[in-house]
Amino acid sequence: MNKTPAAGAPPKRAIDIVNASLKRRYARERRFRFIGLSAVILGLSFVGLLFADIIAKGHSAFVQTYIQLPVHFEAAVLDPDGSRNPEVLARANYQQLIRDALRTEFPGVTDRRETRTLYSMISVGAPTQLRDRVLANPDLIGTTQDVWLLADDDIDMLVKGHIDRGLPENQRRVKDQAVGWVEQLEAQGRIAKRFNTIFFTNGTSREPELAGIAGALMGSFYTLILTLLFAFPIGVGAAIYLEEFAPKNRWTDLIEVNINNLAAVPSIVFGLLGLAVFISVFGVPRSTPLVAALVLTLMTLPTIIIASRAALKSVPPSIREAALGVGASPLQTQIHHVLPLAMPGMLTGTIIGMAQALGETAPLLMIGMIAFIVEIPSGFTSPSTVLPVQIFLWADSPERAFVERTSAAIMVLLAFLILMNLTAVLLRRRFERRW
Amino acid sequence: MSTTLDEMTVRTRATTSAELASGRESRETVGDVTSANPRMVCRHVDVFYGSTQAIKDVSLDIGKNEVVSMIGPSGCGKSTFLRCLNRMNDTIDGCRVTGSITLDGLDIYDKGLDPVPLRAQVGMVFQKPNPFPKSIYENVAYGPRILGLTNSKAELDDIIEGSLRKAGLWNEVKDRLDKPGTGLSGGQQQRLCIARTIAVSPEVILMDEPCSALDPIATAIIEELIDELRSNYSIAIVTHSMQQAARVSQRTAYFHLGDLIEVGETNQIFTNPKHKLTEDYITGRFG
Amino acid sequence: MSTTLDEMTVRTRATTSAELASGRESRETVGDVTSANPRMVCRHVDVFYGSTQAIKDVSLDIGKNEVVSMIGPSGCGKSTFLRCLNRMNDTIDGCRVTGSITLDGLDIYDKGLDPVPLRAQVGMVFQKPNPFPKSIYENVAYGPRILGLTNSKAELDDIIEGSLRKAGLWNEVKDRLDKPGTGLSGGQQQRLCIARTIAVSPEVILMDEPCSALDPIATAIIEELIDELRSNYSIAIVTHSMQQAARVSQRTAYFHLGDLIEVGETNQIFTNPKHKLTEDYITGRFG
Amino acid sequence: MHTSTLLILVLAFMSLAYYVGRKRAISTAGGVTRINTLHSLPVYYGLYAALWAGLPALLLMGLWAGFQDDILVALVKSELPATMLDGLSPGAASLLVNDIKNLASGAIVSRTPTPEMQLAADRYNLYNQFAVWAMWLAVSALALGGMAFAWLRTQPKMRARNRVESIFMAILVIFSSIAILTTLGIVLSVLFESMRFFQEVSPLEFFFGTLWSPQTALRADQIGASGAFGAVPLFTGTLMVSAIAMFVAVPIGLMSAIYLSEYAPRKVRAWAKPTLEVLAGVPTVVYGFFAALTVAPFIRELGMSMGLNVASESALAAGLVMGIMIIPFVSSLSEDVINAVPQAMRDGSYALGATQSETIRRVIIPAALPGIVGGILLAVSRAIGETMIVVMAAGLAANLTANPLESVTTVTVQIVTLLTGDQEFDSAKTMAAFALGLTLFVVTLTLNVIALHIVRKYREQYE
Amino acid sequence: RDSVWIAGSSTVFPFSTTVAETFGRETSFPTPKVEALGTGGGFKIFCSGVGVDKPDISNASRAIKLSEFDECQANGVTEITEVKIGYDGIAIANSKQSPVIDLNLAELWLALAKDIPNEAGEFVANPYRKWSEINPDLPDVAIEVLGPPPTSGTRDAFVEIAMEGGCNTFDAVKALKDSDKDKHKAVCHGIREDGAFIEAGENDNLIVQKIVANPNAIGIFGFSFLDQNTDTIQGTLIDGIEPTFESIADGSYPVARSIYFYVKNAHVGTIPGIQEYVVEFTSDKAWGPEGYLVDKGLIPLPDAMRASMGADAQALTPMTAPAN
Ligand SMILES: Nc1ncnc2c1ncn2[C@@H]1O[C@H](COP(=O)(O)OP(=O)(O)OP(=O)(O)O)[C@@H](O)[C@H]1O
Ligand SMILES: Nc1ncnc2c1ncn2[C@@H]1O[C@H](COP(=O)(O)OP(=O)(O)OP(=O)(O)O)[C@@H](O)[C@H]1O
Ligand SMILES: [Mg+2]
Ligand SMILES: [Mg+2]
Ligand SMILES: O=P([O-])([O-])[O-]
Repeated sequence: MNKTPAAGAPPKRAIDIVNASLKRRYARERRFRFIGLSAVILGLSFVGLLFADIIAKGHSAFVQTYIQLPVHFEAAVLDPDGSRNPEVLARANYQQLIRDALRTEFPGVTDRRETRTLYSMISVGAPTQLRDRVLANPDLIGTTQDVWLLADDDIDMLVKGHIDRGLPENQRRVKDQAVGWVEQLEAQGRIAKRFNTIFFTNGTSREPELAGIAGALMGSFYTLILTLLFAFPIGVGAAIYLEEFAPKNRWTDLIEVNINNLAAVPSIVFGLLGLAVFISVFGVPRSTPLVAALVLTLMTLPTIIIASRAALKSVPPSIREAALGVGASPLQTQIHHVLPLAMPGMLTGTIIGMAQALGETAPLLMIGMIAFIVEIPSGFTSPSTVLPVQIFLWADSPERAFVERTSAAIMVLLAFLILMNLTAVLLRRRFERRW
Repeated sequence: MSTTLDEMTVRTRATTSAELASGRESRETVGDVTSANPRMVCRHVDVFYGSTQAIKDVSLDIGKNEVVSMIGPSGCGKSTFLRCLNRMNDTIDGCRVTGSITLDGLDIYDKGLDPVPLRAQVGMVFQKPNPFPKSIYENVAYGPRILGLTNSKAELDDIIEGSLRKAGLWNEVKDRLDKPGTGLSGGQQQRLCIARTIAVSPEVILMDEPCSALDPIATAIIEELIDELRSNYSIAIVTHSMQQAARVSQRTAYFHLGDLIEVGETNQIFTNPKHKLTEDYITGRFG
Repeated sequence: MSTTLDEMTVRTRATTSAELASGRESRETVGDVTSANPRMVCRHVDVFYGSTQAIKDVSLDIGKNEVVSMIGPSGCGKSTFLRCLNRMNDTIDGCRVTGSITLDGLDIYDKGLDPVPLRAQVGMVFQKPNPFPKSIYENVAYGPRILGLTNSKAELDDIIEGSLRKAGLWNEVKDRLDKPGTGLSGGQQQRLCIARTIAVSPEVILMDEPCSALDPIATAIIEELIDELRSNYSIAIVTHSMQQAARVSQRTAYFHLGDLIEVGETNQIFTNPKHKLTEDYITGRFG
Repeated sequence: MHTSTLLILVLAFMSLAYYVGRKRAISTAGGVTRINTLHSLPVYYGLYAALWAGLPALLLMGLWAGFQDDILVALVKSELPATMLDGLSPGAASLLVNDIKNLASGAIVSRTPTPEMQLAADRYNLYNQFAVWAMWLAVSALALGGMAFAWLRTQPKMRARNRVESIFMAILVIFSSIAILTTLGIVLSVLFESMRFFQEVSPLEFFFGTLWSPQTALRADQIGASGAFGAVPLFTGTLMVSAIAMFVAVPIGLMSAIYLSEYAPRKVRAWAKPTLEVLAGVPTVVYGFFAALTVAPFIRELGMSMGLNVASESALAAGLVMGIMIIPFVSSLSEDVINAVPQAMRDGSYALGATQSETIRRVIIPAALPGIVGGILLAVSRAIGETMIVVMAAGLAANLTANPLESVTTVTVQIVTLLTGDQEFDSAKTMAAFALGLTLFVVTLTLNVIALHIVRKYREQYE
Repeated sequence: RDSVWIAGSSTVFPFSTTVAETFGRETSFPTPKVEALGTGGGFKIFCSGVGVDKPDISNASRAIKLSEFDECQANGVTEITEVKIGYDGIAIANSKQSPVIDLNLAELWLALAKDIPNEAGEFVANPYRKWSEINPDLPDVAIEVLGPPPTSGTRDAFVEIAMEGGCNTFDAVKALKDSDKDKHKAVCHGIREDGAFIEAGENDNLIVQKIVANPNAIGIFGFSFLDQNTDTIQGTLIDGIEPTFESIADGSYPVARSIYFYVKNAHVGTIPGIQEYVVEFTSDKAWGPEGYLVDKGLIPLPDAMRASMGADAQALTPMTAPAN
């Protein structure tokens, strides 16, 4: 009590001693609580800081610059024999159309170098863009259309303001002349930033404006699905066996220590192991979600097992006794009573393990995941890469436009992570109880 | 917070929807709920678990140097009421207390009042023994340590031995003070919890069936302890044994379905209960 | 595993080092430990927690249609002995049982014997109520479900209602069967655990102070239940109330510091104990 | 006719078997009303039948899928004109087979197919079809056979639950042994190379040498550095970085766990915990950049302004960021175990007049200790094993120093740099990576043994 | 396997992938898979044998070594076609916030060498701490150079070209060349380990950003990274020559190296697309002076060399054993 209660108390009342020291104890309490709160806030602000940093760098990658040009779909170029044969149309020289369009737009450009600069304003992916349009609608042939064409990454950077137009020309990748053209187009409203669908639908590419994360995302998806399928049952099963059924002796102690120790093995060593065992001995194909999942399973197992064992340990023995006492078998006791109570902890372990697997690069270096794979993987055994590796590769690319794409890819990875965690968190909440 | 009993205005009870739902008003308590020399004064206490009401408009005093026993059928709200007296109900989600409870005139449910010293002053022995997962020694030493009641190891050792002796456990555990308290038998755990409580010399002691797991001899020791403690402190005890109530308490309160049916001198309650329900219960005709 | 009682050879006891350490041989049991019509036969049972011995060379039968009560001071090993009878001791790390215990002639500690059906057959009510953190309904339904005692929801509902009624809890909980069993009062939890145990109709029932948290009326209901169950089953009950032992049991066993001191007809034990220790305990002169 | 269709078929068989097994159990018992004469619940007879139907079939399927292609290839090869395979190394033969397979599957081939190849491809297709049919038949037959077997075995006395449970138990044992096998695999895969390393470099130098500069004498034509293999600086570096990381992660993680489970309102907890967990999943490359480009310069500036000499790649920067990464290992795992401590423990403490923080510090934390230590151990382990952050932020210079403001390198960094990039086949340099891996393994094993003993000693079991 | 598999140098990776991508887009072959394992890592699996589970092409930022070639031979990889694809300049640069530095190779060597000759011609541990101690005209700041680790091809090239070039300007060193070849090499190639040279990992972007953050530091990395970041960093003049596209292409900028890829001839004709890929790579529209690889930072070979190299490559003429 904050006040000393009624006077006239017997001489040495415990409460007096208590009250005397109360202030100090409360100071300690407040301090403790404050430290706790600061810890949470600190932790959360790290998350915030990282997110803010990443979003600030990456948000602009979600839009992409397009340049509008009147393109004449010259029949002579596209379909010289007039057959409208899709095969012929597919092989036609669409580049030509774009170059023509550019030259008509900027008639003054004649110098060879200048023409090159001019052509390079439009992405090398633009011809494909045109081809798809023509294939979808062959009637375009012979007409002139205003088409929004994908801009090259340098122009994209310039339009987004990542290249400072105020710098001296020799310190810029985009030269004055190109800046002039861009400004001219901007004045005409022929430059627009649109939502970057390519980023979400394409596989990777050397051209930043064509590079997408779909391949890596699918790779991560397949990898994680498999990892979860392998690691969760194995981890939980192993934890249950070791904690609940295995006889407690030196041998199981050794296993426990050993599992703890596996968590400290550098992840790249798991890559070595995967290379030696899964690829060399069992012939699992390289660079596939399957082999990645196997390696990541081995890597995440300790996390899941340790967390699950801790969770099992915290279930009071009386619950087990109660179940055994009415004739439940040990396995039933586990499945009906202990497991539901330990599930939140197990799920936490799984969340963290999966998060780790999702963000891991090092072991994948060893098993061929650090690769340029354009095709979007279609299954567990098609060659693919994963998000963190894609990020790793993009981060190592010279092109400036990859900087924002790297951050955007990180954002997608984090979104993936959050989505994944959300499911587990919801599950976890269903199981959580205090008694 | 210098509210004294005199100044204290008993809060008016609002009829809650839960009460209306339960379809019945609480019963009037028979007998004198007050004590000549009260330490704790409860007035119109209602307790709700979520929307169900477990205690209905109970008023009761606990006097100085007196043992009040609470009896009543299982589930009638004795533990719930007891837990109100040192705000242990705070820890139960969804548990809500209204009405007023004062200790030496101070409203213990006052917003500004801090339950921590209150609980040091109003100790409690729980119905289910809950020893800490520590050694027997540490279990008893815990209270004195955190409250800073001792200055030296020797003093602490004394307190621990004294408390364990009073609880009649010393002989059984003196050789294994460093063994975990959770490895004791049921009755030993119960006595350990009693020792743990008296080690901090609380002025009011709430005991929820402290002898339920004890044999007659151990029970006698605890009853003796209660009698001894009474000379300085106030005690509220929940018990299912009428004999025990009769032996240790000066006043007895009979609870029934959340109502305090009757309060009175222990003698009177057991020999001459006024309320029909009390009588039925005492004579075993109930149910 | 077709060992019958006749074939069974009582294993010779080896004097263990722990015993030597404890410095004293176990005492001889006074009275007849056998039963005319035994269901469970225990011979020379020793129980160790790590290196300390909690039960010393105890032999005791539990007969058909009989209630055996076990009394003795707190910590004397009653719970320990009871837990041996359905191998609940298996769950305690470092607990070791030697000697022989048979159920209908089958050694329950036989390697090949599966403790799971044994425990369904020998039900147990624990000293500390331990409801599952599930609903009241699920608490009782669990046993019948896993043992496949019912074929339909209706049948299950019947079993649950019946068990709760027999345990005297039905009226208190019938409106809140879907509420958690852990939100009940102490006595209610205890009765819930009794209901849970009898719901699977075990043939031998072990009860560790089943009425410790119950008021006289609830106690009477449980005692009635015990009486009723006795007509078909065998029951071993630990209790601290001599009255209760006298009321419900046919035979009584008195434990002291891990020894079984005396066994006999309940009447005889309470009116005419043969051993000095028993007498002291019964008359309250002990300690 | 895809394998996954067959898988679904087997699963369907299993469900059927489950249903049939149950039914059969009930009928042998004499109807629904008499199922209590069964040894186990009907469910278990169902599971028993399902397992009999599924397990052998799945096993066969696995084996078949694993060996089918090898057998087909052997068949096709044996029928190829001998001249085609003459003098081909196994690798070259595999290329030929690959071409035949490409031809068979209709993909682009690298040359105009010869009639022999075309024939082989056709044969391959034929055999393949046949094999697939055979597999379907065999697997279905086995599934049905298993089901029939279970059907015959089903009778009231059969201890179905025990059988099913022992199968599950066996599965659990297999799961647990995976950890052992992994260890075995790791040890074996590093042991060999380590032994070879120690033949070239004396263990004495490796374990006690204080100079690490492995880039020399390794390739005849490369002169990198002095070629010293004293691993001590690596271990002290690892120790320092991990210690700094733990210095960040343990207090923040543990205090967050405590705050979230004991003080924070439910709602805050509900979102704060998963938010913190995100930290564990941020790719380590991102942390690497964060450490190298944000934290390290900041610390350097700060140090400079205080007149300290700070390396641009200080151990401090790497350690701090690594600490951030492993916060959730401590916070989330601890939070779960703290939450699992029964309320009765808290009640017992409050009733003695303890404040909340006293209760937490003296009752809850000790009770939850095994789990908390587990989480911390996991965090330490992660710190020791983490690579990318240190590669990018702590540099590669092996300094033997106790000053966190200097740059250090860690064992993992060295392993990665030695194993990736421009490496030689059997140079001591590459093998040094294995020796480092092995040593790290042994060192952490020792640490874990010690940790286990400590936990055992202080463990407090409630109830 | 129906697609080409390429593995090896991370320096060649951007070029290789660009070709692969175009190849995949413009032909009916699937896009080749390109793995970035580093030059040595690439040779390691490339030379491990012939077969579907071995790569078809290995990228390299240096020529194959004899030891690697022998390993290849030993494993049955007998016929290898070497294709030199162009040059990669190695830029030395610092932040724009500091003045441009003008070094010659000798000064560079003096700043980074492990041991340098003193007046008496004896070799002593490098005493220089500041640039100005080497040459008073150089800035008065501590020597702090961030560069790639020895596992990277960039480092190899830097050592072989810049360091060796620098050390040979000293008579004492030059004398060694004839007397003690090994010693000469050790002296020329040895990079100091006292903290002035910081091994900053394989990620060139990271080095770029680190020198932006630390204006006193100098970084060593691939030319394309300088090219992409001209707004924040500036190339150091070496022997008065600025690292630019032109100066590297015409050979006046001294620190440039050749980059290569190697084709496993045994796989040609069994894995579809290898030959076609080589053709694409060696077409003018790819590696020519106006080709798309130039946009990616490749410095093309001189025309004549390109023509002969291209012809050899397309004919898959196997190489002979390298000199060392
Ligand atoms: N898990 C355990 N570990 C170690 N010792 C134990 C354990 N459980 C009980 N004991 C000890 O064994 C002895 C017998 O305990 P038991 O629980 O059988 O007593 P009891 O007769 O049931 O007592 P009560 O009436 O108090 O419940 C006691 O001394 C007790 O302290
Ligand atoms: N945490 C809780 N949540 C909901 N209802 C509760 C909770 N605790 C107790 N109750 C209910 O409140 C009523 C009073 O419970 P209380 O524990 O006070 O009874 P009691 O008089 O102590 O009974 P006993 O003698 O059996 O211990 C009972 O009906 C009980 O079921
Ligand atoms: Mg109660
Ligand atoms: Mg007991
Ligand atoms: O990957 P590298 O080119 O540095 O060997």
